[in-house]
Amino acid sequence: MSSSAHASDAGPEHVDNKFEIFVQLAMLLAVITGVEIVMVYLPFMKWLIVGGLVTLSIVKFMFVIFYFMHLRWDKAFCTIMFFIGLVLATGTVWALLQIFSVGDSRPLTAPEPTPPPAAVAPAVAPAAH
Amino acid sequence: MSSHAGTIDHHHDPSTSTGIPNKKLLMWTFLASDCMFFGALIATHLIYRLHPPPGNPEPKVIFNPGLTSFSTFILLMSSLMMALAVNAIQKGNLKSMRLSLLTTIFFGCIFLGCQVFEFTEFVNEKHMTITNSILGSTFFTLTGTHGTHVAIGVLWLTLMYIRSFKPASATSGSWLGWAFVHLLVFAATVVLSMHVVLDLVFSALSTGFNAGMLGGFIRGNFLPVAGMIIGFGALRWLARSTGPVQFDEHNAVDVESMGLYWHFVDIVWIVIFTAVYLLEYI
Amino acid sequence: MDATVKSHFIGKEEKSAPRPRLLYRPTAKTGLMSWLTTVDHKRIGFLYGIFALFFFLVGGVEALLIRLQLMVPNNTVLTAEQYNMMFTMHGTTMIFLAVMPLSAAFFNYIMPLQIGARDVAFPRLNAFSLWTFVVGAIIINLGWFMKDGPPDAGWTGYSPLTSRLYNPDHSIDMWVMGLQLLGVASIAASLNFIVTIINLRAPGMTMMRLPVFTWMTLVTAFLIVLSFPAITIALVEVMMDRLFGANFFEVSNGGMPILWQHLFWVFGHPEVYILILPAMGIISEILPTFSRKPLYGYPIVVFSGACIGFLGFTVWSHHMFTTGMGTVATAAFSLATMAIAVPTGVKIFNWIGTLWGGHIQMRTPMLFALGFIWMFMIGGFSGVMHSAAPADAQQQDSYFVIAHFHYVLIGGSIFALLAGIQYWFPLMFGRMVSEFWGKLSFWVIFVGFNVTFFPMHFLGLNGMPRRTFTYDSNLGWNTPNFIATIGALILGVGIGIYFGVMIYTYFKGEKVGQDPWDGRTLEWSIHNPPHEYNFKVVPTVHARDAWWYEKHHKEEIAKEAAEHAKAEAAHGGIHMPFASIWPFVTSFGILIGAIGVSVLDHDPRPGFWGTKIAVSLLGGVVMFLGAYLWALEGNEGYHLHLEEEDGHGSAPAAKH
Amino acid sequence: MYLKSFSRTLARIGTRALVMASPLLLAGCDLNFWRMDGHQSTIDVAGPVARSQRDLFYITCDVTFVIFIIVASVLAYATFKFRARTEADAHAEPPPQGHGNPLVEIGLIAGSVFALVIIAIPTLKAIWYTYDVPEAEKANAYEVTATASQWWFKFEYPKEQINGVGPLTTGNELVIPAGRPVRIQLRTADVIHSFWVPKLAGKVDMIPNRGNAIWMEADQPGYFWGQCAEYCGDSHAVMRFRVIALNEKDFAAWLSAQKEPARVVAAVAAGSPQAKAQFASYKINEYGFTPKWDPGASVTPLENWQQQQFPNKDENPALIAQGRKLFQEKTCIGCHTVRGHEGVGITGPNLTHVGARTTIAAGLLENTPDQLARWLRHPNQVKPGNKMYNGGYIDPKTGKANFTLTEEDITALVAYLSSLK
Ligand code: HEA
Ligand code: HEA
Ligand code: HEC
Ligand code: CUA
Ligand SMILES: [Cu+2]
Repeated sequence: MSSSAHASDAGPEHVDNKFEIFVQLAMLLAVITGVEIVMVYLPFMKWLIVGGLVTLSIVKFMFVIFYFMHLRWDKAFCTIMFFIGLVLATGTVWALLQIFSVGDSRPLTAPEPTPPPAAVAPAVAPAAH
Repeated sequence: MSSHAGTIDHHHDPSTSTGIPNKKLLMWTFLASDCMFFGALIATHLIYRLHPPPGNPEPKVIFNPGLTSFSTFILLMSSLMMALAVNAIQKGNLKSMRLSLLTTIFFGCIFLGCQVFEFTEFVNEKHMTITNSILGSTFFTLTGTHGTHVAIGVLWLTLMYIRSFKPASATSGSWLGWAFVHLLVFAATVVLSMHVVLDLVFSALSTGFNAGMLGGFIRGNFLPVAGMIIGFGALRWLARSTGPVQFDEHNAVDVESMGLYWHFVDIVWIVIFTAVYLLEYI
Repeated sequence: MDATVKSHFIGKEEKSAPRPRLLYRPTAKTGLMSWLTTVDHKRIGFLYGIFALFFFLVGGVEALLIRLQLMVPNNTVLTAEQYNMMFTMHGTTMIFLAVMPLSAAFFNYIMPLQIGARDVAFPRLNAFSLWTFVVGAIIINLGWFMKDGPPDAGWTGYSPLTSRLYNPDHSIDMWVMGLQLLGVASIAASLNFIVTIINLRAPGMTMMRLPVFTWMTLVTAFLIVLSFPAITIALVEVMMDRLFGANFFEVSNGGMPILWQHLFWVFGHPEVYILILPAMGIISEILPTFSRKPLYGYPIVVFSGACIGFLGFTVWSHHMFTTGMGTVATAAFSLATMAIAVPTGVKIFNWIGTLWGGHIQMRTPMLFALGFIWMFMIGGFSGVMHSAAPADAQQQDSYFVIAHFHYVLIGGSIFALLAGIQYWFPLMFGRMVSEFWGKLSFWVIFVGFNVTFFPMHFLGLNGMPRRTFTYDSNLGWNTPNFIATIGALILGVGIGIYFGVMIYTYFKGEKVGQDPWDGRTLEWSIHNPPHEYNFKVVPTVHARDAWWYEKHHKEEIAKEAAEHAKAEAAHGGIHMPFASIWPFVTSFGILIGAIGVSVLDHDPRPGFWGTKIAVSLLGGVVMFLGAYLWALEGNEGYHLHLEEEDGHGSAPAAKH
Repeated sequence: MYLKSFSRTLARIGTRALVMASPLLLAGCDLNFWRMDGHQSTIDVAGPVARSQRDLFYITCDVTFVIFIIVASVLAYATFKFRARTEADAHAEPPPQGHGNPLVEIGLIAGSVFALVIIAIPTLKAIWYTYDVPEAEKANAYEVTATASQWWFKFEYPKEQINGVGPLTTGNELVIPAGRPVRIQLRTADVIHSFWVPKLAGKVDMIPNRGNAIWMEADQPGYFWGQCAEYCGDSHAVMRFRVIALNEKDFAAWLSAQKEPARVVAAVAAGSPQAKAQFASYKINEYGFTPKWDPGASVTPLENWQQQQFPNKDENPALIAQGRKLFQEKTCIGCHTVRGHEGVGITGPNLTHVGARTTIAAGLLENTPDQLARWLRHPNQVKPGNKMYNGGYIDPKTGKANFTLTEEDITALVAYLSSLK
């Protein structure tokens, strides 16, 4: 069976290296978090910062799942399994936010005036102020 | 098969069709499901941020970025320790694994402590409660659910840690009894120390931190502090070495599945940190 | 893949060392204890089936009361409150307590047999799912026995009707808590099924050789684990509102009740495919068997199943066409909904292709299966009519919807499940339902069903709204309603016959030997009723219809099996999991806790230990102890050696 | 053998079905129900919005019907053609084990997609058409606000302001101009309801904290039945309303009549009020009524409505004055407004011109003295759980009665309410 061969080459060396990989990765993640925290106070364009934050979060996310959670070393099927959930969840959240940002969804209690309630309202980006 | 040789391939289980151990597959599938779970919660929070009703508190005013950054960092470090624990047990290094587990638990407790502190502050000083505003409802429910996940994780880690002491010759019921004692002492110690530390932080915040205040605090909280110290002593004693145990690299998949859960809780926090906290500051 | 290798992942052999008292493994094989502690997927499946059929009858009686009330205008069989409870409980019961668990019964019983496994991947988790389902069912139905009464907010529980303001009693709390537990049970069971199908396939059983029923089990399980979290969160939010005064749906503080609808339907639409996909799987087993031909276009049928599952997540708002979503969202969901007709159609076409050129044997299961195709098609077409959003503005919440979904739910799911019961009955109990009575029940059900629900299309188009306890006589609704009620009574008689025959057959039916239908899949390769260990020797699979292949390659298989048997014996024989009481204890703890949370009043007395909190905590502690002891007892098993068993094994050599 | 049992089964079922159907035939039921021409028909429509929805429905019907015929014929053919007819047949060698044909599959998929496109295009058109009043007619559209409560409707005419009071407000009967688009803002005071007048337009929900609107137009003057279409609690089934479309002239006349304060009936002849309690009594739990307007009756519903606008002939001013007094004494004023008279409440429908409506209790009861009396006597039996009972007659907290009405009181109140034209 091919797995034995696979076992020996993926074996000891990898295992030994992992300690360092993990520590370095943790440092990297800490640095990214630091950058994120600083970033929100930078006087750049809003979309740039939002984009940057989202990218950095995704980077952190991917590092954690592929290294800490061993997806990198595991059978691809684990990755597929998790991504089915992840993609559907992301898609659903995205769709919900889209639906709720059209003018028709404006709640009556929302503060903006625009007297005729169902009138067209500008779409608001999620949680951005 | 390699399983009978010295090293175990931890990414392959020959008894299953795919080679992925059942527990690991279970955990990954569960995490896929949990993505939807947190997705729905985060969506709720963001939708209400999109449409804040008048008079809703302004998150910027309420949030405490320093504290949140600190607990984010702590959770990251706990993730590291968790990864190291898995690494250790895969190599059969039980001692190192226990140490890493304890550190993970420790960091987990700090995170929870920060959350308790944060919630207390929001309720008592910023006057945001679950009932008085929609922000309070979504925020406390979202972060509270995450906190519950962390707490479950801490409990799980603790149980795993205790299990790693199960003697190889578990011939009598006595071990079960000790396991319960161990668990109770562990839980009591954790709760007591979190109580003491949080109290200390609160009084330090109100009066400033100095030797006199510390003395006063210890005198005022003599029983909890003493209990805490006794608890740690008892834990040290319970963790003494009593010969060979029934926990080795074969259990790595148990630890690893638990680790997956713990890391997942961490990545959920990565998302919450960005989506709930950071985006408010732009 | 060498299936005989014992893995360290499964657990180590225990020298029967003395164990702590609490962790003694139960050994009863008969009697109450054996049922409470069983981890055998067949027994668990059987229990699911029994509970599901019981609740089907309960839901059916509720339906009959609904129909009696609507028989004539301004009728007074039920009061408004009673009627509203009735349809709420009817919908909830039928969907969550009848069809879903009946599907789960087949998942449990049949799926492991089809993939050549000895049990599911986590047998004790499986028991936990069963008991938690029972607990959820109890909690939901508790209201019948209390002064608060059962819930009455519709099975969709639209907020804010479920808020404390409009529903101050505990009925909604019970509904919320019960559904929550059913969610936990379903997710746990589905995780188990997914791991089982992915990981416990017999050697040679590649994914593209899985029987279609197993494939649909897999897709359904995915739908469950991915859609239930949405309703879990929605229910958590309702619970926070009700118990702790949160504002998720509290309009006075800016809450938006529409959010409930979104979260509910994000779950709710996949849910309807959770109800139909297992049915489609069953049909895809029955048609080939009775046409004596393999399924036409297997890969496409499988792929379309997965496709339906995926698309099912993209259409939820078609239940909300009248909520004023705006043009773009409405259009998007309208088109996405229509798209589902394509993969569904593909299945229908391939079923017809399966019949084409076959030797069709009109046995009872086949009748139900053909009935399914006809009725489901009609229901599907009215679904497509709904998907045209502007037309749906007239149909939504009218009897047209009632007609649509009863065609897909009864004509679809129930027909297929009844077919499945008939089909697998000989396997489960070694007895066969009489052809005459089986067919009679089919025709009575078929006629009754159409007489009941076809007129409802007219009712809906003629403007009769659903969920109305009464109507006036001047709207042209009298005749169709009367006919529908007559139809429901006929349907009731049909179901009565069906059940009567089944019970008779269980005790007195004609005994049959192995593989009475000349089946195609592995479950027919074993002794009936099956032994605890399913397969004497784990089979090796060489082709898609594995058993059919074995029957046509007897010598080759016999040799192979003998080798495997030797190898397995060398590894200590057949590995069986120990029974365990702890899953039951854990669920029991949940029951106590759930009663504490949802049924008891807030204790007005000051102090921490109000009864509500005390009972809830007690439940929590019992649950925790159950789970902890469950973990500590470990997942070891024991070994069976078959020498002393009787000769009926699974080895193909030993049969015929 | 199968065949035999099969035909035997069929025969049995046939007789059985006949036996079952006979009471139905005996009962003299209207077997023309498939014409679907009732008061709430979505097929027999009376306005452009409902018509576009119905036409779309017809398209979906046609397309699916054609597909059904094709698929069903093939299915039926396959079933009969390939049946195993004899015992021997059933046990014959299995047929060739074919596995499918990709070309056929692709063809069928393409066919289905094509069929869906035929449905999709008119669907998209209709979505945009039904969404809002067409641009060209926007200026001409009449605006109304409908607010639902458990279990009745309030209608406000924002363009018809009454000095010092606000917009003209009516309840449960919406009067609109015919031949002109009407845009209705949909609001709710409590739970979700849905506004549905099948002959004029498909429903749109009235959702808390959400500003929905619907538009509709009646081709001709007419009297239309509507009903709440979203389950909204105990009495959802009896939460009904009417829409009356009038030509431009009648509509203007109606508006000016409605803007008048409530009518005062002058005392012509002095004399003690002759209270008579002679209304029919009703069984507990008997809901609804059988109105006199069936299709084909001599008086059309609209004519009936128009007659209702005139003061009753034999009014008894003393009794009416007595009723007006009681209306105050029995705290009706706390929930109802009678503009120009005493009431100021907004919990219940505005009763300023309640006598001019054809129905009461949200389209449930015909507005006759009998039914009015019945409503006042047992609001909770007519409409379970409604606020006039819980809150008006009894205090929901204590369960104690706030007041009671004697039969004399009811007679007087009925006379008063009927006089409010
Ligand atoms: C088993 C459950 C089940 C299934 C399988 C379906 C299948 C479908 N349903 Fe149904 N539905 C329900 C259960 C189900 N539904 C329930 C319970 C409700 C009401 C919930 C409530 O409000 O309480 C509901 C309500 C519902 C609505 C909302 C109605 C409303 O409230 O306004 C809509 C709207 O689009 C809809 C559409 C569809 C469609 C398009 C399909 C499609 O999947 C159907 C596809 C099948 C076919 C089309 C037939 C075969 C195909 C061919 C032969 C190919 C060629 C055909 C074409 C090209 C057209 N359904
Ligand atoms: C799988 C799901 C399922 C099934 C199988 C059924 C089965 C039936 N349903 Fe269903 N129904 C729903 C799911 C289902 N329903 C849902 C989700 C709703 C919406 C709820 C809501 O609005 O919230 C609904 C609503 C609903 C309504 C609309 C209520 C309303 O909106 O006011 C009606 C009305 O006729 C109805 C009728 C029936 C009937 C007659 C049957 C029959 O098929 C029942 C057949 C069974 C029996 C008849 C009983 C068994 C037989 C015996 C016990 C033998 C003894 C009896 C005799 C001899 C007579 N149902
Ligand atoms: C607590 C509030 C309350 C009180 C007090 C009250 N009502 Fe009502 N009334 C209502 C409500 C609410 C309705 C609408 C009920 C429905 O149709 O669901 C109503 C409806 C009516 C109607 C039918 C109106 C229509 O257009 O359909 C009449 C007539 C009426 N009330 C008369 C009275 C009289 C007379 C009294 C005093 C004896 C009275 N009400 C006291 C709340 C009240
Ligand atoms: Cu209002 Cu139903
Ligand atoms: Cu749907």
